[in-house]
Amino acid sequence: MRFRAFAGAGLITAVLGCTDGNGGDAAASAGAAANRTRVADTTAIASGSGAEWTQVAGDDANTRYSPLDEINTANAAQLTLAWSFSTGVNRGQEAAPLVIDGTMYVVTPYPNILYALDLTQPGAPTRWTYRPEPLAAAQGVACCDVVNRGPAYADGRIFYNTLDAHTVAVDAATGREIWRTRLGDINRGETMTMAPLVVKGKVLVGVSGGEFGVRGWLTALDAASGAIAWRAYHTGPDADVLIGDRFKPFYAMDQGTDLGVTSWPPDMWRTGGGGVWGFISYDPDLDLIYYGTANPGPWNPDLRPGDNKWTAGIFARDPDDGAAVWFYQTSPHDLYDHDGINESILVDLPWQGRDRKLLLHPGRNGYMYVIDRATGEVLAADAFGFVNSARGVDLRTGRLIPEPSKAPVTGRVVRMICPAAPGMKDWQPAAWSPRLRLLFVPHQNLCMDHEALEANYISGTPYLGADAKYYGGPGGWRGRFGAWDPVAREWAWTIEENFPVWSGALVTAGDVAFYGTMEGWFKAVDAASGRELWRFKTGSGIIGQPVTYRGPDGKQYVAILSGVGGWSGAIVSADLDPRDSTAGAGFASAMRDLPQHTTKGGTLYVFALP
Amino acid sequence: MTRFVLALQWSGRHSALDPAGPQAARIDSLWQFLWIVSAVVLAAVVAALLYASLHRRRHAEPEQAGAGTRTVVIGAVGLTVVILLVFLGLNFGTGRALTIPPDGAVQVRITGKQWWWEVTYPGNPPSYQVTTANELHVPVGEPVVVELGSSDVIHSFWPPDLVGKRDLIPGETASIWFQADRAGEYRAQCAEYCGHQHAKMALLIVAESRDSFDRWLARQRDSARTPADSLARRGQEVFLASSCVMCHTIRGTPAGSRIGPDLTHLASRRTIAAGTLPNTRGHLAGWILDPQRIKPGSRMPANPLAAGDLEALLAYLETLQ
Amino acid sequence: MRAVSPSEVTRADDQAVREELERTWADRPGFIGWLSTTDHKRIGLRYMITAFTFFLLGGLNAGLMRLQLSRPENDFLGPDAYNQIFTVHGTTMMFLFAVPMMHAIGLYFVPLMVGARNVAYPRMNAFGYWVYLIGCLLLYAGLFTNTGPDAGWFSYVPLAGPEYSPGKRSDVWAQTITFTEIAGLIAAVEIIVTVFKHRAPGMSLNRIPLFVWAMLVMSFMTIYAMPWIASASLFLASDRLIGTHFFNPAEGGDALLWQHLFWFFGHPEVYIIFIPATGLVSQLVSAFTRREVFGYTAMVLANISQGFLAFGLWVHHMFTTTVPQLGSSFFTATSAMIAIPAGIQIFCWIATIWLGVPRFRVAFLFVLGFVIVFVTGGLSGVMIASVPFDTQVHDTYFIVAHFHYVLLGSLFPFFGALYYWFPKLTGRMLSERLGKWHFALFFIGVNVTFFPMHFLGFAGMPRRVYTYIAETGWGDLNLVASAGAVVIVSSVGVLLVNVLRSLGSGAPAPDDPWEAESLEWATASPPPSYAFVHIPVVEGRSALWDRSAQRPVVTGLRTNVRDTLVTTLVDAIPDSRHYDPRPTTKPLLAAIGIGVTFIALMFTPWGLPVGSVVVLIGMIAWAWPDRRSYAEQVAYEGHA
Amino acid sequence: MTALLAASAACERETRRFHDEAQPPAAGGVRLTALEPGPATSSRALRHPYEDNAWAVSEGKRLYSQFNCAGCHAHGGGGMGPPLMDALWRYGAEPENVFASIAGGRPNGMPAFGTKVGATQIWQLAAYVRSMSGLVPKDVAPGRTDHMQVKAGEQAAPEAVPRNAAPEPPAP
Repeated sequence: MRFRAFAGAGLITAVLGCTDGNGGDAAASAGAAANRTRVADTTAIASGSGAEWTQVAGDDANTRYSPLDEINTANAAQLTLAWSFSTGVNRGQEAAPLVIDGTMYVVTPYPNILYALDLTQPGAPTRWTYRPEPLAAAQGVACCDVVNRGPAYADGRIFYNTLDAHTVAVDAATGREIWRTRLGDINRGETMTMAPLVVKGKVLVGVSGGEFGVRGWLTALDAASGAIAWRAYHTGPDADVLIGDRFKPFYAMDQGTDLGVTSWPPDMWRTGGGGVWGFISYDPDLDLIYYGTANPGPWNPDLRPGDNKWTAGIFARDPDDGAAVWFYQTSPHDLYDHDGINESILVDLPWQGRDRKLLLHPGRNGYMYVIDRATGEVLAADAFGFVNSARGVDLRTGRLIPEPSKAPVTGRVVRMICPAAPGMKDWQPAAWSPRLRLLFVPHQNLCMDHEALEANYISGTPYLGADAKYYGGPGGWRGRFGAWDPVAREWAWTIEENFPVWSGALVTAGDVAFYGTMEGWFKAVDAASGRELWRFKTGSGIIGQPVTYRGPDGKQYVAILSGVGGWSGAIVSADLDPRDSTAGAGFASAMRDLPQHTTKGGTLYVFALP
Repeated sequence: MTRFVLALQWSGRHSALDPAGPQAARIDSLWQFLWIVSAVVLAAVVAALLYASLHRRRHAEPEQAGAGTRTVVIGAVGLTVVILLVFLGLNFGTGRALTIPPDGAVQVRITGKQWWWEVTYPGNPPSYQVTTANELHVPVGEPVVVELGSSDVIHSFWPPDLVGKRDLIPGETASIWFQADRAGEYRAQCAEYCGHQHAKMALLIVAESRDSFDRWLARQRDSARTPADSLARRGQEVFLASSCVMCHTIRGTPAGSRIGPDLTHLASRRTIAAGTLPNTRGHLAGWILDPQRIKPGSRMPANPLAAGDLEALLAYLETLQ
Repeated sequence: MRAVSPSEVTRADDQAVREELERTWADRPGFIGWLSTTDHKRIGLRYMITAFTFFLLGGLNAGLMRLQLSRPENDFLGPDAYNQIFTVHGTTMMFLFAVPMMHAIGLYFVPLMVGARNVAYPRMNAFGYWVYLIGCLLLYAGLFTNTGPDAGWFSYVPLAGPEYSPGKRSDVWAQTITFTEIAGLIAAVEIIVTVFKHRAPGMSLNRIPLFVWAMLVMSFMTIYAMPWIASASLFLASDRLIGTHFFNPAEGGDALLWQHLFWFFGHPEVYIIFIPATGLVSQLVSAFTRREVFGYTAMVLANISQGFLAFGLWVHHMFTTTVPQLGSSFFTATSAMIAIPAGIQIFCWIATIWLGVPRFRVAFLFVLGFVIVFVTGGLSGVMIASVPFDTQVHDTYFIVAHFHYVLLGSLFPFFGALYYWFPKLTGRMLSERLGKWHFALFFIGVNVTFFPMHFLGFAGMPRRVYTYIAETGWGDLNLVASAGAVVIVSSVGVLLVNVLRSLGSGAPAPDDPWEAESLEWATASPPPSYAFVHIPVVEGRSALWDRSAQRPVVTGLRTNVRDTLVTTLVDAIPDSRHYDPRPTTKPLLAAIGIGVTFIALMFTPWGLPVGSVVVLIGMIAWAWPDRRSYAEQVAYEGHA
Repeated sequence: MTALLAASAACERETRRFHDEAQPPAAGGVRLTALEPGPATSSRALRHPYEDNAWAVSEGKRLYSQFNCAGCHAHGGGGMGPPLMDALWRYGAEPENVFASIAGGRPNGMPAFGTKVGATQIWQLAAYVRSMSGLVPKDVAPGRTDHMQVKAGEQAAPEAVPRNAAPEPPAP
């Protein structure tokens, strides 16, 4: 199931990003020490002062790293609540607020209200409110709660997607709607939940609905007019996928003509899924965007023999015309809803003795991919948790090696498949500290029993073909927050959590990493050691994305939306009944004790040092 | 003798004793042996019995058993054993010949459903896969391996002219192979009791030359086109706007449900309702309006369409060649 | 107790003894007596009448089926009604008629033929009958309330499972089976113990009549076969009621497990019916050729070997499933091998007839009919032992033809036995003239009905179809078969007329109208409640023909209490006395408890605890020492 | 008398209603709230005949999976759609309410199936939906399916008396 897409929103004006490995400024400003500090001399990082948070991922490279260091490992324990704001919506809050020019922009789950909060005033009163009034019926075709993963900003405009598959542009100053483009049809199960990325005057947005048999696409809209500039489908003929002469996939398995048609049973590509609901990253040097495609539909793999291109993989495209440059399929013929949508974090690192432009992709299938982002070559793919559904990734062919005894069989329950359908890591975005050269990965530890079933495509209704129930994996914990060292290819440290860590991560130059838990704790940990520095209990479970900014008063603030929901939290936000262990596509059974730990909510919390 | 009876009864009908393929032929020759031996044995027993009963009617006292009687009885038992050994030998020979599938066979997958057959020809690449229902096309003179599965209860695949039967058991995969040496149409019927409409669950096997088989296969790969004719186009609207879409697939349209047979090439099929009715306009109309009259208990509900809609729908379905 | 010759016993003594025995062994009068009887003859007769009633009902079902199939696309019965009827037909004939009828004949005649006063465990005998009756009534209550099972008498899962058989129809089937299994197991235990411990002195194991041998083998088979179906029906019921997954392949269960369990019972079941039939044939052949059956030892060994081999055949019902080929070969070989003992029996009977002096009474005609029909069925049985051949005819009308030849083949000796033993049962002779009509119509009817079905099978007609389309060309032969069914029905009609006429005005029967050799003919027709005035002493294999001039009997058994004789297992040397319990209604109470339990279990798992309490009350009451009996026993022991 | 009643219940439970052409509920008969102006009246509906018919309920169960109801409501525990096995009914628990929910859809995401599914099948679905919370007789409700064990069969579902659904009948 793909999860609320968050899209790495790029803000071209503010973010210089990826300046080919000169992160010296950041390193210098970070100063300070941790027992593991390194100089991030070759890493692409966010630049600038870090005063604003202009895109959900902080920068085009998707690092979620802030150069602010006022809050550091020494003083984080003194963090305190500065102010809070109720969104008025009690569903899963997965969005990241944006902070631009003294204003914070917060988008809520359906009904997708956009608030502009005035940070220059005490208590941040509402400057304006924009209500797009999306179709209520869209709630019925949103697979995993009615979330929204955040807005994007460019040129004085806020862009975001509404659940009923529209993209809107709103004047950041006044809250006036500038344009509104309908991109999909809820009667075909098309919804939009991801956060757009603005690159070179184009708003990049993707569709959700892999559980409804949509035909997934990424669309570029003209930021000025809202007109569709190009649309790349993820199934079907090469022309539709925008595959042309420039397309040079690294591996043979991704090479060929019209694979988006021939790797499917006849006509099944028309309902084959492969949406885009995760984050998009952009490398201005190579002038390429990177994003993952979602799972193929239906879930039952027996019904779709073939590799099911171009689902469950990573695309590199030219943002100007959408032309595909390379593609790598993380899960060919996906067996378990292991989408490829997880964010790709662009870093420059020395790799086996030479500097390389890399892409870190903590895969849903449990493998931490290190990919050469210029070519699409997989340099490493290591399991970052307990995986028994695959035996590894063949680096020669690039192919995931499935474990036959765990392959779904129609009409038969296959037990103890790890990781479960939500994967080792779902949408929750990781953060990269160029100072420490560590990737901070919120993720989960779930396994499942799974039975593949007949699936009937009836447009506008779910197209699944599977029953599953999830439960905690080996170890007795269901979630984990850890720091992965991509060079050593191992965990630097991990923190086990009772529930899946469904919130995004944030790391700062103060070497403090932030994340939230589904019980509602918002935590700050020492990024170098994993030592907990501070925690605060919010009103509801946290599944949002922490951000940090320097307020008009010059202080560093950290903000997080609290409000449980999403796929994992639907048992609370949608009152599921776990007596049926397939409730919430099987997630409710793994979370049956969550209602004892948290209730619905929808509140923004902002913290600062006293 | 049986041939004679059969010839009398059903010339041109289907029969396990009128084999059209090597398997059925082998079983048929085994049968020839079996029935001749059986007839002789039966005749001998009846003759012995009648003679035994009648030859001493006039006598008053039973006879003591002599060594002769014992020898005859032991001899008869011995003969029985010999016949059985010959039978076992022939049987195992036949069995071996039937079970080993030859290489390079046409591969087909059949899934039994209450109460119809889904027929799938796997494709390489997968987009060459062909899915149809209740009709299996095979090239003449080539072995065909059929992989059998069920999605609900147990069914059994049985084309008597070609080969014996094999059960389709949920949770298991079975396979059987056969070869049709004569072009023609052969009827197969479900041979394991499977519920209300076990009686009307037949499959038509069309054996044709390699050329026409290939042509058929290629045609089946096509998606349905939006019809040019306005009545048929309206029929397509009727199809998509009514309950049809809840259960059926027509590739090339948004209809993609697999509860009922794939209708993408309905008009190319010779029968409807799992071999129950010839595929004519009238029968199709009757079937659409009230399938429960034709197959009570069938999973297809009645569709009380207005006359104009029905006419349009039929026109559309007829374009699905 | 000692053996004396009849001459030592005076006639006057005899009369007094008779009266006292009658007082001791008689049931209580009236309805209570009817409910409380433990007399094996009353219960056996009751069993036979019940089983025969259900035979008629099962036949009625068959008639309806033949009517429906007489022409293509007939709309006389819809699929729903037809499926219930064919399922109930099969279930009735197998579980309510054939096996219980054989048990009933055994329960009635085995004690008489071994010279016992009553069957072993007479109260359990009553209990078994009541449980059986509840099972019968349940099935037909189901049918008449539209709850007739409709998944076939074999109830294959998943069709009979919770997903594809909604409602309670398959539960009715499962519990009917449970009831008849309990009754069958009880009957088997009683017959075995009666044969082993209650034989008349002198009747060593190598002297017991062939029918008794057949019943003994059949009873052992029952004990080994029935638990399988009992487990299977329990598994099915629990899958359906409490959602276990025995037969759910998705959760690791197996649809084929059902078939293995069912046929591991189901194939021996056929021999459970057939083996007693061979015993009947032996009795009839012997009686109507006035000669001991040729090859006694061979006949006994044939029965025993059939009993063993019958357990090695079950997979031949599953040749078209996914069982491995190699395994199938083994079952092919066993299936062919079982023809050898059957052949031995046929040859020995023919030899007996050859050597004897046949009397062409109706019963003997049925023997001749049996040989012809059964050999036909047996030969087609050998054919279907062949895997390749079976894949063509399995589950077609060829099989319908085959097993009806075998099973109706077994019905011939049953009808023969009816003519043979009717005088003993009722004291009246049946009409030979009507009997010959009965035979002729039945013989013709069976062949006309079932022979064409072989060809229908070859022509592709599967079993259990409620109709067929005209294009198949199956119409003509089906019409012939249906016409044959009319003949069969008329033959049974003739039998009924014969029975009713005889009961009203038949010629009175002497003790031994056929001058037969076994001990049941040594007492009155019908036999008194105490069976024999004096337990006879046996001096040869043919008890009556081999009797020496002295005709010794046992004396010394008390006549004022229910005293029975226990003899040793092999040589039947008198060993001890056994006190036969008094009649009582408590077994009926326990049976009602069982009925409540299993019927409630169709609806709620609470049926088990609640019903168990009722059963427990019945059982405790049953086992509670009876003061009067106790006093009698003390008096008796003191006297002895 | 009892036997007769039991027998007629058994007949009703076991009939296979192949030829039914059920009608939709009368217009205006569906009520969603306890409030009404003037003195309160009872509008509690009679149990629909299909709720006494095991075959109809089992057909409902089959359609529930095949028409993708399970995709949103899972096997009663809910997901994209609300749970159906609990006592809470947003739009009323009476058979007519459930029929209306399926046929007409509901504004927060329930599609309107009325144009694509006939009244007979909707009634079957409604009967099955109600069986999930134990609102149809136990001897009519289905048992387990031949699929993954996800919950106890409907026949074992405890009766969840609908809360906050149809109006209570007026006090006598």
